[in-house]
Amino acid sequence: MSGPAATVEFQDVTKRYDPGTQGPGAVNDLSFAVPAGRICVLVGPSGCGKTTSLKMVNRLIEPTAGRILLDGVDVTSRELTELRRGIGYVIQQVGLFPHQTIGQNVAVVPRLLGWDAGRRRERADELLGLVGLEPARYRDRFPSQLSGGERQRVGVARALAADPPLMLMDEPFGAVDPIVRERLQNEFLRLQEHLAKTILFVTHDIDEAIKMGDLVAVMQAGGRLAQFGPPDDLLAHPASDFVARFVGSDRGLKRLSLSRIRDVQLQAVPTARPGDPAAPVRQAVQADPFPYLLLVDEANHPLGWLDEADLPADGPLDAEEAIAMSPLLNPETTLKDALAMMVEADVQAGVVVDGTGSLLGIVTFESIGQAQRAPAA
Amino acid sequence: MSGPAATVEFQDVTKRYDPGTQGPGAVNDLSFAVPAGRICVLVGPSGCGKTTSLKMVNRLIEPTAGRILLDGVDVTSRELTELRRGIGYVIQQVGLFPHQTIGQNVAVVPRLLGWDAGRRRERADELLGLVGLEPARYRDRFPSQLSGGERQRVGVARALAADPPLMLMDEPFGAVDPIVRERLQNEFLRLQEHLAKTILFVTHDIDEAIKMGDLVAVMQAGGRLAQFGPPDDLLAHPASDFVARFVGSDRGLKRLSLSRIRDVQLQAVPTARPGDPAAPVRQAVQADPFPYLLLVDEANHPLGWLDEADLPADGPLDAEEAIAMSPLLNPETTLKDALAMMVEADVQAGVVVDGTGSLLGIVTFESIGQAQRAPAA
Amino acid sequence: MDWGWILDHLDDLAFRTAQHLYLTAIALAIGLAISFALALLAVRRRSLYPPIAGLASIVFTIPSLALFAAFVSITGISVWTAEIPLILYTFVMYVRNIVAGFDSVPPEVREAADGMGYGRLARLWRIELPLAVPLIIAGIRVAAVSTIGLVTITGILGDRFGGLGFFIFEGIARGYFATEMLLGAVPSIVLALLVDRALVLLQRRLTPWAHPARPGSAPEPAAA
Amino acid sequence: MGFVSAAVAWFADAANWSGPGGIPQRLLEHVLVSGLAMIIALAIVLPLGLWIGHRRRGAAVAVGLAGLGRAVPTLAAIAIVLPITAAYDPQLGFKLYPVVLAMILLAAPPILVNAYTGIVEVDPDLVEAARGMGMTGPQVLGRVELPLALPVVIGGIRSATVQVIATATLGSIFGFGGLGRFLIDGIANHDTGQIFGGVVLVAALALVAEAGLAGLQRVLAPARGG
Amino acid sequence: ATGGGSSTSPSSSAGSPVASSSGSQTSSASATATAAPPTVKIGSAGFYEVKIVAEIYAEALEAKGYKVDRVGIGLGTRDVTNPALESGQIDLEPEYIGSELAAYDPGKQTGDPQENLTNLQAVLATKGGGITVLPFSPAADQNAFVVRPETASQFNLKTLSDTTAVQDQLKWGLATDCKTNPVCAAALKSAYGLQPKNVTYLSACDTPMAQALLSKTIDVGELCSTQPDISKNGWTVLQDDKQTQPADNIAPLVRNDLLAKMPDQDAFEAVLNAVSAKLTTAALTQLNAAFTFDNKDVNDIAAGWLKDNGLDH
Ligand SMILES: Nc1ncnc2c1ncn2[C@@H]1O[C@H](COP(=O)(O)OP(=O)(O)OP(=O)(O)O)[C@@H](O)[C@H]1O
Ligand SMILES: Nc1ncnc2c1ncn2[C@@H]1O[C@H](COP(=O)(O)OP(=O)(O)OP(=O)(O)O)[C@@H](O)[C@H]1O
Ligand SMILES: [Mg+2]
Ligand SMILES: [Mg+2]
Repeated sequence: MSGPAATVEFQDVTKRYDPGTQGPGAVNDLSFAVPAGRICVLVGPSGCGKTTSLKMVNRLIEPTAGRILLDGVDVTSRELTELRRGIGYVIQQVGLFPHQTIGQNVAVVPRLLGWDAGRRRERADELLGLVGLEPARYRDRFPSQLSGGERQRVGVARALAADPPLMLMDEPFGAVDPIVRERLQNEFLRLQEHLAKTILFVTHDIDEAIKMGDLVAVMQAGGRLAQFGPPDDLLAHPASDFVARFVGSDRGLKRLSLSRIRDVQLQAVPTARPGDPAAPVRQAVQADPFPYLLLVDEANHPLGWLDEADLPADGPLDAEEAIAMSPLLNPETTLKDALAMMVEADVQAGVVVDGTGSLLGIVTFESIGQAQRAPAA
Repeated sequence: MSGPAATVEFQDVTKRYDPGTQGPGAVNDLSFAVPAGRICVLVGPSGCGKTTSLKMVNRLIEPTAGRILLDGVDVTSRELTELRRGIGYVIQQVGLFPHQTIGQNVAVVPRLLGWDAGRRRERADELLGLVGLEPARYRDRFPSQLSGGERQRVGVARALAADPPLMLMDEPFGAVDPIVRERLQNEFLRLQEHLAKTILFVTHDIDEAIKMGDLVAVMQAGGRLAQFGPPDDLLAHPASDFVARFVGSDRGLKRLSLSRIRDVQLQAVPTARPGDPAAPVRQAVQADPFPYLLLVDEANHPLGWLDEADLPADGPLDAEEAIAMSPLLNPETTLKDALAMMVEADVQAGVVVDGTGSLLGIVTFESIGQAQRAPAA
Repeated sequence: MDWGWILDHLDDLAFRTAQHLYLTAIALAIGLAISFALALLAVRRRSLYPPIAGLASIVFTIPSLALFAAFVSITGISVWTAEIPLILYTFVMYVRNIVAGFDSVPPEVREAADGMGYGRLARLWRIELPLAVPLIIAGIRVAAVSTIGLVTITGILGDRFGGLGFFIFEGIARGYFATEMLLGAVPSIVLALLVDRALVLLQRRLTPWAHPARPGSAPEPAAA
Repeated sequence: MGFVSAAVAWFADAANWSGPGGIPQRLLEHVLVSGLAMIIALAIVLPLGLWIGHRRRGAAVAVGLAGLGRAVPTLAAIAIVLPITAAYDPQLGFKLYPVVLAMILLAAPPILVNAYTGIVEVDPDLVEAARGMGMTGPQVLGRVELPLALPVVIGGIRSATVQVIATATLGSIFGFGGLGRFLIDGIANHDTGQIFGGVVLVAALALVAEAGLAGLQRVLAPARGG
Repeated sequence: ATGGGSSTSPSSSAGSPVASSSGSQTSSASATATAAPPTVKIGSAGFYEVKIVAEIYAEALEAKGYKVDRVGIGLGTRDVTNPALESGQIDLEPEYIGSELAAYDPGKQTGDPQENLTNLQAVLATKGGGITVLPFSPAADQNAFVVRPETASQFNLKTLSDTTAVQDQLKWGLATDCKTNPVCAAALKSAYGLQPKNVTYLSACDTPMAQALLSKTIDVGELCSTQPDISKNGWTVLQDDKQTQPADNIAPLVRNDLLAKMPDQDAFEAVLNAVSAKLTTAALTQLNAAFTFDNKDVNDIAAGWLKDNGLDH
């Protein structure tokens, strides 16, 4: 059900709520462009103008200067209600209509567009399913009968109803607790893989920005754009002290969460099986820079480490001697989690296995650090 | 101005809002003890019974079963208002009285205790200063004229007014943005160093819990205690799957934020000064397991690394050859930040200097990992 | 109490009750229509609210006795002599509540409606009006109870008016004949309470969302 | 607008300003009766409303009482009470008690309902903060709930006052003095000036009382800043 | 029941003994003329005595086959009834000729009923297209100043003149319109030198006045001579020894245009005159007593009187 997606471009957009004053406005000279199908996150401290910027797109607020282009067309040249009906809008306070059932809430824009009742209902059910709410159970309830997390989902479903090429989402997961929020984030990212909408997403949480955004616009007080780019850029090269502080002193670690083991060049490691003769093995290990040997079984499943120094002079290798296994990683593990596990287990290398548990290689602190140098995928 | 501090003990405390039902209550069989002068954080997902537990201490809610002891005395045996006046209380929504000035708000409990106006005013000014609000500027304002962060500080000042031996704080920093929250947290920790109150602190943010708590009680749905102990314990040995998930997959890294460089055994590193003859130096480096040499100036300030392999056969050492400096750490840097910087800079060791910039030693990934094995300070 | 007398006058009671309801209903309906227009005006142009509300409250300070008397000389023995003052008195109760009703619409709901492309009129009728219903009905309740009381005073205009108030006036004329005065007063009280109750039920019908069939909220479903 | 000039003439006539039936005396009578009724109503009903609000319980009682009070037609209240009180006290029982009682009945519902809702609608977090700091019930009511509910509470008193002042005129049908006299006598004498003059006096008194209470409200509820 | 059936009613109350405006007319004798006589719209002031009289005229007319609409019975004060009659909202209304004359031409009224009628007819001839005052009935209802017997004996009162000396020791109940009514304040002052200080103003001839006298709120009350409370309570009527109160006999006022439309004008007037002739002051007092003491309904009282006087067919 991947629908259309639009490009959005801010061109020198300025908003001054009090046009009399000459001081800095709520938003100042904002310029950036979002390609079709991408999530662009606006992030910054409270009052920096995120919401104002967002609302200028669907013209709930009119800019004082500058233009906003949707698929190259200035939004001010479009008919107001028609423009808005073509843009999905999720607001922080969710803003469900309390007097309408969930089904009616989701079908608001289709109704405005004149769809017939049957089609509206079908669409509402489809969307409820999409956001993980069983239609039969939820369709006829009122918003007051839902939990905070459920309401957020309905808000997203409602914005998606007319399959708009652009979605505006203002802190859509702001009102729920961290555990529910994490789940909603993951669900939404999974959804977006199919939908491939263009999304402008506002948050004040830098972690959420990094997690959700293909592009991140960091704004600072006075609605100034402090930096614009992919999350990895922000973390790797904060453009200013403000951005550096905003992304946090642990930005190196945050960056690691953007890459996965599969993005790293795995190192080979000398392996052997229990019962293999020790002598040739020792030679191989000594030739290798890594001072350990990995014991594997017939299926190439790792069993444990043997220290180069502890290898018996001769005779078969014994699985009993192996050092307890360090944590197993897989290609989908984020580098941050990998690092955490390695630190936790106090090992110098993480063993990477595939879905069947077969050895793929190892990662070391060095290889994780090096991955940071190359731009993340 | 360190006042008295009390011990708090929950003994098999259960609260059932609907006493008719036999199902699990809002809080179930909660038992733990907090020594005097410590911060104990109650943390858990929404609705798990944190607020309920807190309110049973000052008897805004009466337990269905079990006892809560304050300095060994059952709270139910104390006169209600007298009990409450002796317990500082900060609620999530701050709850300043909008019809009273900041000064009056802070002096509420002293007034209830019958202090005269002069003493109340003096105390209010003292407390405002304590929480970083200039009394002359803030005393006569009304709460609506303060920013969210300022209001939170007033809330804390108000709870401290009668120098209570116990403070209850229900998400005291919940309503402000992350940047302000971080500042408030730090200020509060600094304050607590002097005050040494006993504090029960509720949050749903595990990071805040780890940062603020001497002890952390992780609660799960149904008001059950999932784990109780120092933050490091929780991170190192989550008692259950629930706790492990709740503290997060990166708990290894979180744990690192609990320790600082000063807690780690620093490694010595071979050093030399520019102009030193190369030959004896090379010998020293080769004897050392670490394959680099650190160039320092006369004041022992690090200048840069020289690779063992690149050392000139002979002649004086040249500062020009040194590899760009890896980040400088100091004894107060948390291990998490140190790790982040090392990963970021792609180095194998961090250089630790003291306040004057003189070399103290180095930390490596291994030494950071090892620090985790020993209980954090 | 003279029960026999009451039994003899049940038909009159029925007639006067119907008349009472009729006089009340006209005043309430016309008052509501006019007040609604005034309230909308006030909601759209905030600057008009103080004068509208102020005028309505000044009208409210005019004693009913005088207002009925004043309209006798203008509208004679027509039903409007009774209705116009009754209608004027409803304004103050209606306008305030209708405006409060529109004000009670949460700003985020209004914003969501705008953001989804509702036109002004559509937003008014489909979103704001339904949400204002509880307070509008609260206004109707106050106006209804108050009008039912005032209708009794229209008895001063003669036997053609008064509804149940007729009995009160006639009872007074008979030398404070308690039975008849109570035959006017008690049904009038009951009528007011019943109408009030009926409006509460009407509100429940019109605003099912405010009374969740299942209180509380359902547990979160497992992630899909 | 004949009635305006008639009223002006009526006000201009010095004879209307003196003696037992003069404007000052009628005004005083009206103020006294309205004031008396308001004071008694306040004394009975205000504490009840505040208490019910404070306990956050008994809303049904408050609403029910208020509904009943509103539903009783003032005219009937006066007429039913009059023969009873007049039998006990020929003077006050005839001219004063019935009006005062009916006005109490009229004033009670708005005072009760507003006192109750005003208190109930105080942010429960603030109430809890107050309790958590060790305020006793009366302290919570007096120092937190009442000051915050004051605009609503006084709003009820204002509305009651206006209604009482306007409706006390009905008492003149039954021989009570007050400003209603001008209406009743004016109607009997076909004296438009007197009727309209009476209306102006009643309305002015109501508006002055309302303005006074609004002022009181401002004094009692000081600025909360911006 | 009441005389309330009218166009304000949402529905005519089934089974009500009173026909609502149009309708359930029971014509007995069929005085069939060339054209059907027009419906007679009857009205009256709100005072019960005159309501009963109006109802008597109405039922008498119905008994003779006329169509009657009680549109204006119990209208209220002359403020309403006079314009209503002049504008044709009602056609027929019983009135007290002295007071009615005073309402149009204050000060003209006298103690002589014939003189009052002549003067009233002169005034009304030009009002509202012409109004005829039919012959007055012997029934008169004068203002009467009444005291309780113990007051009478205490101050030895028999006439109004007796009160002059003790006027300040008495509590007076006077009509609300007394101050401007020439036969009240002015007459009392000029004829008797009465300028009472302690006055309660109430509607004259009405229950509150009687109640006030009964409960001793007042000592002297301005009642009506036909008010049954007087005899019932054994009160003393002070003699109007200086003849200040006008002769207030009852007479029907009829619009000329109605009379003109009557196929047989004389027959119509005869019906009314027959009633007027039989009405006496004593009869009025009895009718009033039936209303205030026996709590009978206006139409029942009227029907009873017509029957007793043989005018019901
Ligand atoms: N309607 C308005 N009139 C005047 N000033 C406004 C208005 N709306 C917002 N502002 C001001 O404009 C600035 C930007 O506001 P905006 O709501 O866009 O911030 P934000 O980044 O969304 O903040 P938050 O994270 O708190 O939602 C703020 O200083 C705010 O006070
Ligand atoms: N007054 C009450 N009556 C009935 N149930 C209540 C009441 N207060 C709380 N509960 C229920 O008790 C449980 C625990 O509530 P509590 O407020 O203690 O949770 P919490 O951990 O503080 O949550 P949060 O993080 O959302 O503040 C919840 O299920 C809640 O719905
Ligand atoms: Mg915002
Ligand atoms: Mg809580």
